[in-house]
Amino acid sequence: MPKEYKTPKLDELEKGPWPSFVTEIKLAAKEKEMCNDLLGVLERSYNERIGHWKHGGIVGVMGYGGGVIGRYIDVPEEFPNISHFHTIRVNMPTGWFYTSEALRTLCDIWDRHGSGLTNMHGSTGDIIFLGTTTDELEPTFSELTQAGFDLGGSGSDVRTPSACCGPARCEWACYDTLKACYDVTMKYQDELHRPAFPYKWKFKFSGCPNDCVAAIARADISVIGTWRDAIKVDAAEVKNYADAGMDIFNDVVLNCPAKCMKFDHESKTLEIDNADCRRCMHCINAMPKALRPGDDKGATILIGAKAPIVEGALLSSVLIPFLNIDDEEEREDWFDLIEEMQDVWCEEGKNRERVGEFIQRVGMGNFLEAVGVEPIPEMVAYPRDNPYIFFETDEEEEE
Amino acid sequence: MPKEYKTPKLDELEKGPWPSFVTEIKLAAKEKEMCNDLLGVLERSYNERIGHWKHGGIVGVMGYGGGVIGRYIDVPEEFPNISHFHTIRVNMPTGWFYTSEALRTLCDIWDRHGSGLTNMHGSTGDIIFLGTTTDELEPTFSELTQAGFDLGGSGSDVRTPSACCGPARCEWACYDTLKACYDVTMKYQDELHRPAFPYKWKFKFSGCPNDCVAAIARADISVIGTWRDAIKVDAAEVKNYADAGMDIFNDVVLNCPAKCMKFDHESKTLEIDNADCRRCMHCINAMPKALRPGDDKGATILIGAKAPIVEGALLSSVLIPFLNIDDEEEREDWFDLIEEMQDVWCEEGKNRERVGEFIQRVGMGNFLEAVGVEPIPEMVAYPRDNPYIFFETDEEEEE
Amino acid sequence: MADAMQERLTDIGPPNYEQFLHPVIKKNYGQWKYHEIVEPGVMVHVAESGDELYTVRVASPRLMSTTKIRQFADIAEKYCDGHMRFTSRHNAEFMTPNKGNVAKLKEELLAIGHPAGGIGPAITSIVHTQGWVHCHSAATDASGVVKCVMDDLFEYFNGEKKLPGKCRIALACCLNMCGAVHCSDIAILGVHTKPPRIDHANLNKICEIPNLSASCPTAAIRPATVNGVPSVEVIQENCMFCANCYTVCPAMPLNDPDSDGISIWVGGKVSNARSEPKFSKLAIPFIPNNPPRWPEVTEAIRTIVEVWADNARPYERIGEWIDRVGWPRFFRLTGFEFKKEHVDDFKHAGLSFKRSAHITHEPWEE
Amino acid sequence: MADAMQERLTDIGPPNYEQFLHPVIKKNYGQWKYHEIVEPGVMVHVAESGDELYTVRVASPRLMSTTKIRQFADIAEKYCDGHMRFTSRHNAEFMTPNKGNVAKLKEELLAIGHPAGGIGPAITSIVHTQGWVHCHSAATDASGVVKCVMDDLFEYFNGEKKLPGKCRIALACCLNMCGAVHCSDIAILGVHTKPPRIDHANLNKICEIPNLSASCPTAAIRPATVNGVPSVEVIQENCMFCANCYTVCPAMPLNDPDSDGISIWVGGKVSNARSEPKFSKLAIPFIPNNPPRWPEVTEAIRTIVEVWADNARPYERIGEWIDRVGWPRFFRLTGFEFKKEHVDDFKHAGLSFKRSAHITHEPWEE
Ligand code: SRM
Ligand code: SRM
Ligand code: SRM
Ligand code: SRM
Ligand code: SF4
Ligand code: SF4
Ligand code: SF4
Ligand code: SF4
Ligand code: SF4
Ligand code: SF4
Ligand code: SF4
Ligand code: SF4
Repeated sequence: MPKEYKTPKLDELEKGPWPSFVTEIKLAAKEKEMCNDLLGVLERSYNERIGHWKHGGIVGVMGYGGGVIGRYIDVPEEFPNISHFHTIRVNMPTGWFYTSEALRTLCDIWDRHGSGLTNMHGSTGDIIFLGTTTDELEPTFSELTQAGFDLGGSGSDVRTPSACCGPARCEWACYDTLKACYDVTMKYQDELHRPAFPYKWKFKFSGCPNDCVAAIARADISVIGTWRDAIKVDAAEVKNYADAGMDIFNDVVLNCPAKCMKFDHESKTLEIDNADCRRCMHCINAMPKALRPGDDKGATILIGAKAPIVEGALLSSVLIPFLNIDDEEEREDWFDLIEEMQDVWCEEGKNRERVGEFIQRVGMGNFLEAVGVEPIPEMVAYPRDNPYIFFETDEEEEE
Repeated sequence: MPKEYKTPKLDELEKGPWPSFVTEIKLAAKEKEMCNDLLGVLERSYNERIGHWKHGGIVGVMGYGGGVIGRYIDVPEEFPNISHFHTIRVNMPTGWFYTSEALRTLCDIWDRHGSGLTNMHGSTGDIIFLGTTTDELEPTFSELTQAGFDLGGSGSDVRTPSACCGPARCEWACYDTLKACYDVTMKYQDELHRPAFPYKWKFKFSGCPNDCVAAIARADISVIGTWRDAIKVDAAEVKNYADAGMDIFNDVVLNCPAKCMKFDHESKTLEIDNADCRRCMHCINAMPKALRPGDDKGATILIGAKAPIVEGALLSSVLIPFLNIDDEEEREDWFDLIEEMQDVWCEEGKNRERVGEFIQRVGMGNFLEAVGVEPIPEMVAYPRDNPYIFFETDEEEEE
Repeated sequence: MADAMQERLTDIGPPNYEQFLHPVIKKNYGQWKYHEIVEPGVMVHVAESGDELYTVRVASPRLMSTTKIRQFADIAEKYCDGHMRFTSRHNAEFMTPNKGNVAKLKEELLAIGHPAGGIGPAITSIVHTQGWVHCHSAATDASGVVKCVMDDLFEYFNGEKKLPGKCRIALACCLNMCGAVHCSDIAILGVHTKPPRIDHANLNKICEIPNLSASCPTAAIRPATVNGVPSVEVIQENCMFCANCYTVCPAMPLNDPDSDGISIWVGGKVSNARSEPKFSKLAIPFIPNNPPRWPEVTEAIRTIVEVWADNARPYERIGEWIDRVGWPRFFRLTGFEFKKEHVDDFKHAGLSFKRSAHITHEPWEE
Repeated sequence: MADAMQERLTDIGPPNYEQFLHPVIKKNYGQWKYHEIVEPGVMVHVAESGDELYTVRVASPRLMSTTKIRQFADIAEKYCDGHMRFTSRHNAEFMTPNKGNVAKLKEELLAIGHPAGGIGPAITSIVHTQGWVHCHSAATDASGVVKCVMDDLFEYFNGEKKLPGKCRIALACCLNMCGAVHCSDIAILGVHTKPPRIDHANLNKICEIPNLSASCPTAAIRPATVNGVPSVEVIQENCMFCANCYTVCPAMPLNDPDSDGISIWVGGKVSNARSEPKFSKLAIPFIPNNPPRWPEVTEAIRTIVEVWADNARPYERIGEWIDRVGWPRFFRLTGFEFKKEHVDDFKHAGLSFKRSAHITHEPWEE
């Protein structure tokens, strides 16, 4: 007979229009004592204003080093059903597309082996199976793989790559985000499951500069779609927007960061100086029926984003301004470069030093040299503004 | 009989339309053997591509620690007339205004005691008397003071303050630059002549945000005129500019960094949202007959500019957004604050650490606390973007 | 189902996404022409082929029971040919070529607690993390705070109230920032404000002291012998409570009911639209944890949203609006106090000083 | 004149400026209404009173003989009621209320070698420093390079050729940057490219070793005993040739005919007009010294000026133009090579990386 916890504080969180996680836990608690205990400890945290989880130990499935986050409670006597409460990270289908059938399969497995609670999804993108015991890890894994699923990353490994819906449901995708993400995921299965790096390494794929998976802020390798040729303009649709009352001049032209658009109020025609256009997407976003990315599409590859710990947060910075990533050959070259970079980083990187911090420490110039890439002005927001130049003597001789 | 130097390389620098410094040295060389030797050693430098001056020794006038830069040649045997070739910095009249008489007085003194060569002016603003011997320093000084002139700064002292012409010849001066600069110069005579700081301390006064003495880039205390009320608009003159063919919309409105102007093409009227205006001066610069700074004028006080050595170049940053510096009382408060700041800097600053570097090292928040100034958002371009906050325990208690 | 004789599979990766795509998506893959927002929470994508695909986006608490997921699966089967997806911000999306299904989808989803919204210039769900539900490191709860804030801002989710542009809110319960809150229009960040309490007796047994010392960004930790055993000491005035030491070593906990709480950050963005991506900046350094409804937090966030909504121009994200009118205006309009904590003192602090005379003068009255 | 009996005066400060102001200036002090550029090098200021003051600005080499200054004094007496001034960029200005004097002023000043110009959207004289004329620290000459560059750009000074806006050039002969070149449209900076040669025998006699070690921004100097005497050693790969050690200690000279030279920087500005003040950025890391006419330097600078003049919009300073079109464009149009040296590796290097997808694609052909 499960304990009955009074949860007046948590009950407050069932009020209001936004769907309630408390309601979800209560739904699960109907089936699982684990979840009942979870309600209990959470109510206690709400009363005490402090969490009750201990630092995780190392648990996992055979042969993998990642994919499971160990978790124990600091008051196991009181909440014995969640004395272990490990998380399993299940690699989501690319783009988070599901069939009802697949969802039910996942639910079946998790109901058999865990709390029945999930995160759809974790913030890296995985399906999070939230809470089970050490014993259940291997059986869960076994069932998952039989059903065609595998674990995601954790620890110092390649983390589960993610992608925006891209060509599946967006007119602006400049490359096949789902295929690129899936291929990378498959290529790095070993690195994803067996941590062997100085720290984590994340890939994220956005189909255009709107960056709907926040790749530039959260991935060591950020792949962001773009195009090289002219924005496609449907003049008739421009006129339609104008006729419908859109303030094209103020809302579109004046918001262009490149100041490269002109709008003629009389003829209601829009002119774009595509040489100056920065591919920011704003005009296209504002007038999706009238404007579209060009035909010569591909991706910008950026490197190095991360959260603040230790040296401060970083956004990724440009490594390759344009890569036709849908092209097999160009993609292979890119894989080679990634390998080269990971080698250098594994060799020289410090423990818990993300590649972005590593590049800052050794210097971008030195890093590029080490991986055999020529520096180009696209890689910098501006050239150095301090005169502290490490001239290299052999280079001078050339001058 | 003076040596005759062949100067084929220097002679090349007498060609071309820009006035030639070589011609000037030759003019002086007619009267002075010093300058003849200078031609000689300079020709040699041009041949050898290297200078021939040695590190300066400490020379000066009695009771002053600054105002003279000692200079010796490394080949005195060959150029005996310039074996000493010290520079005297003479504090220029504020705003670099002269009478013919004053100029002649200076020339007379310098012809009697030195090379007859000058810089009009040094890059800090002083009259530079370029080249004399140790023996002549005191006599030169004596004659200068008798004629009403005094030395400028050098070494770790207050350096000669400078000001734009301001109200003397500019319609945009928002305070009396000449008076402020002169008063500061007089107030700091002791600190100017007797180095007692960790490093140099420069004041520069610009009458408006155009900053015609580059105060923000070159002064530890940069005083830049501004105004608080509305830009004064002469609607008729706006119309005149438009009628005369000026592209007010593209050249003025679109260049406004605050995006706070509107131009009506029909009525040729200009509207400014003065609450958003950043006092950048652009629109006023472009249409001096039509627009003018408001009536509630004063200055923004900024702190900390410097050249790159050691920690990298700095621009000054806002300390007081608006000070009615022409007002005696407000100015006295400001003087008190400067004293406070110099005290803290003298106490805690490292040797050769400019105040801008000092503030960076101890943290702006701590610096402000030490000098008793409340932090305000005007002082920052943006609040911190990293979560590494040094919470102070007593402050928390208040929350 | 699990057959003992089966081969143990590893490194198979996720199932191929293609099998999960709706037939209309498969057919028009990469051939979408444009989209339109039909009503709050509903958009349609039109393909070159003329095919249409309606999407109904509904709120999700992210923390979901299998019970609820099964309900989603049922609804997807009923109206979406057995297909659905989740978004990068953890909302659920139900897609159908059949316009007629839209109203029913909305209705049935609402019936099980999931209202539609979050598309276009709106507030969509809050990216967040584990909090007291699962993490040892949390300085605040995650799901609870999110629930309170979204309840409070609900009218901006469901389209009742209009906004100048998108507004992305994120929450992370500690400085590890699993929510990647550093580039959000509004970021809610759990913070500690007291240094670690060192478990000297056990430290040496469970942690490597050199690694531990090296983990501190401000070099506040140094080796020390305490009560005869090797341990460390923390130079209090160098500690800024980041808890990286605790991540590395369980013997350095910082969690504390009174000194833990929430900081609020504003003005970040990720997209390249108009302006370049930018970091969020500190708005409020510390609000104590006040469960279950965190009223001070919801109020602060509502203040930011309203001030922005009232003052920004169309398309301006919060950070873009502030960049135009300046931080003094932001602090004046919100009434938030500007304090020493707001002034950066980390590595690149000097670059955050206002190094120009571009100043607005407040308050303004003509 | 000097009377032995006279009291020794000190701390009297400069003479009061008021005595040097032209009567028309005194009368209209602070009462100027507007100004107009009359012709290249000539402007008129009009006072509220209706008074006019014409200013003729002429070039100056800055390094001037007393002979020349006396000539200026004479001309000022003849046409300007005995008044003149110098500008903050070291040009000479002759002011007269009498319009009729303008042409004569220009003529007589030109006759003694001083052409009028530099007002408005033009190139005015180059702020510069001592160079081989007077400084021990110089990595290049100052006055000579300035003369060559201004000869070459003369048509932009005297108004023959038009420019989009002001263009400020500055020169400093070493990294001390007495010319404060760090915020110039175009900066010419003398650089060393080899580490100091240490005079071990004398170092300890003339320098304090701890101070010397501390002076190095990159901590490349450490104490060492060489040939039995205390001295220092320089870790070569940490040295970036700034010469701060030499400023502190004469026993550390860096000057060298072959490895000294000039670097070129672009895009800085000081004024607050339109954009905020900004630093100049590296355009060309190294050009060897090639006296007497430094042809590679004048050509590089002319290239920058022409590319800017051809491509910028009205009022755009060089840095503002580049900010709009991007650095890739600048390097492509000038043909300057972009190399490792251009990529920052000092303290705030990470902030100079391109952290967005805002990219133009070059070369462009439609
Ligand atoms: C589950 C998840 C949060 C969530 O609720 O969604 C999570 C949870 C944890 N993260 Fe995270 N991180 C999660 C996404 C992120 C992200 C976001 C992302 O990947 O897009 C980030 C920021 C982006 C980045 O990588 O920079 C992130 C940055 C961190 C960091 C700081 C890393 C850094 O380089 O600064 C740590 C600390 C560490 O690794 O030692 C961390 C550490 C942790 C640990 C393992 C705690 C720890 O110190 O050991 C957390 C386990 C919590 C638990 O008990 O379940 N987590 N973590 C996310 C993973 C779910 C998934 O796989 O889908
Ligand atoms: C004469 C002058 C250059 C000129 O040709 O005009 C000059 C000349 C020297 N400067 Fe300077 N500085 C001169 C204006 C400047 C300026 C510009 C300004 O004041 O607006 C700066 C940059 C602004 C600033 O202060 O940051 C400047 C930044 C330096 C520095 C670097 C200081 C720093 O904090 O980074 C040094 C090195 C030092 O002080 O040790 C320096 C050192 C020197 C020394 C004393 C050389 C030395 O290492 O001892 C030079 C003596 C040259 C000589 O033989 O005559 N000089 N110096 C300028 C003073 C003339 C005058 O009084 O009017
Ligand atoms: C479904 C989703 C991608 C996915 O694969 O899951 C998605 C889908 C779309 N995004 Fe997005 N975005 C999605 C997350 C993002 C993110 C990532 C994030 O928020 O963490 C961003 C970057 C946010 C940022 O800048 O901080 C993002 C920035 C944009 C923008 C740029 C808006 C701006 O002005 O800055 C657009 C363009 C627009 O809305 O005009 C856009 C436009 C779109 C369009 C219109 C694209 C299209 O033509 O289909 C899609 C629906 C619009 C909408 O939601 O208003 N999407 N979008 C994500 C939905 C999240 C949600 O549930 O709310
Ligand atoms: C005479 C002088 C001040 C002095 O007391 O000596 C002066 C005088 C004037 N300046 Fe200046 N400026 C003077 C140095 C400066 C400097 C300092 C510098 O160059 O080192 C600057 C900052 C330069 C920078 O931004 O890097 C400066 C930035 C301006 C600006 C802003 C231009 C811009 O678009 O950025 C203006 C406004 C304009 O020209 O439209 C201006 C405007 C003016 C006006 C029109 C002001 C007026 O109404 O009288 C004066 C004549 C204009 C001209 O030269 O085109 N003045 N002006 C200086 C002449 C230097 C010279 O000989 O060429
Ligand atoms: S990133 Fe671009 S392509 Fe991908 S979903 Fe967003 S708008 Fe579409
Ligand atoms: S995509 Fe952006 S930069 Fe390019 S034209 Fe449109 S608004 Fe301008
Ligand atoms: S700084 Fe302003 S007030 Fe002074 S001269 Fe320049 S434009 Fe005139
Ligand atoms: S002074 Fe500058 S910010 Fe103010 S209105 Fe004029 S152009 Fe705009
Ligand atoms: S943000 Fe911190 S507390 Fe929250 S889940 Fe991540 S590591 Fe845990
Ligand atoms: S909390 Fe952070 S700053 Fe404080 S001791 Fe630990 S690692 Fe160092
Ligand atoms: S810049 Fe350097 S070399 Fe030139 S005068 Fe100044 S200290 Fe001397
Ligand atoms: S030249 Fe500069 S970097 Fe090199 S040793 Fe001397 S001080 Fe250090």
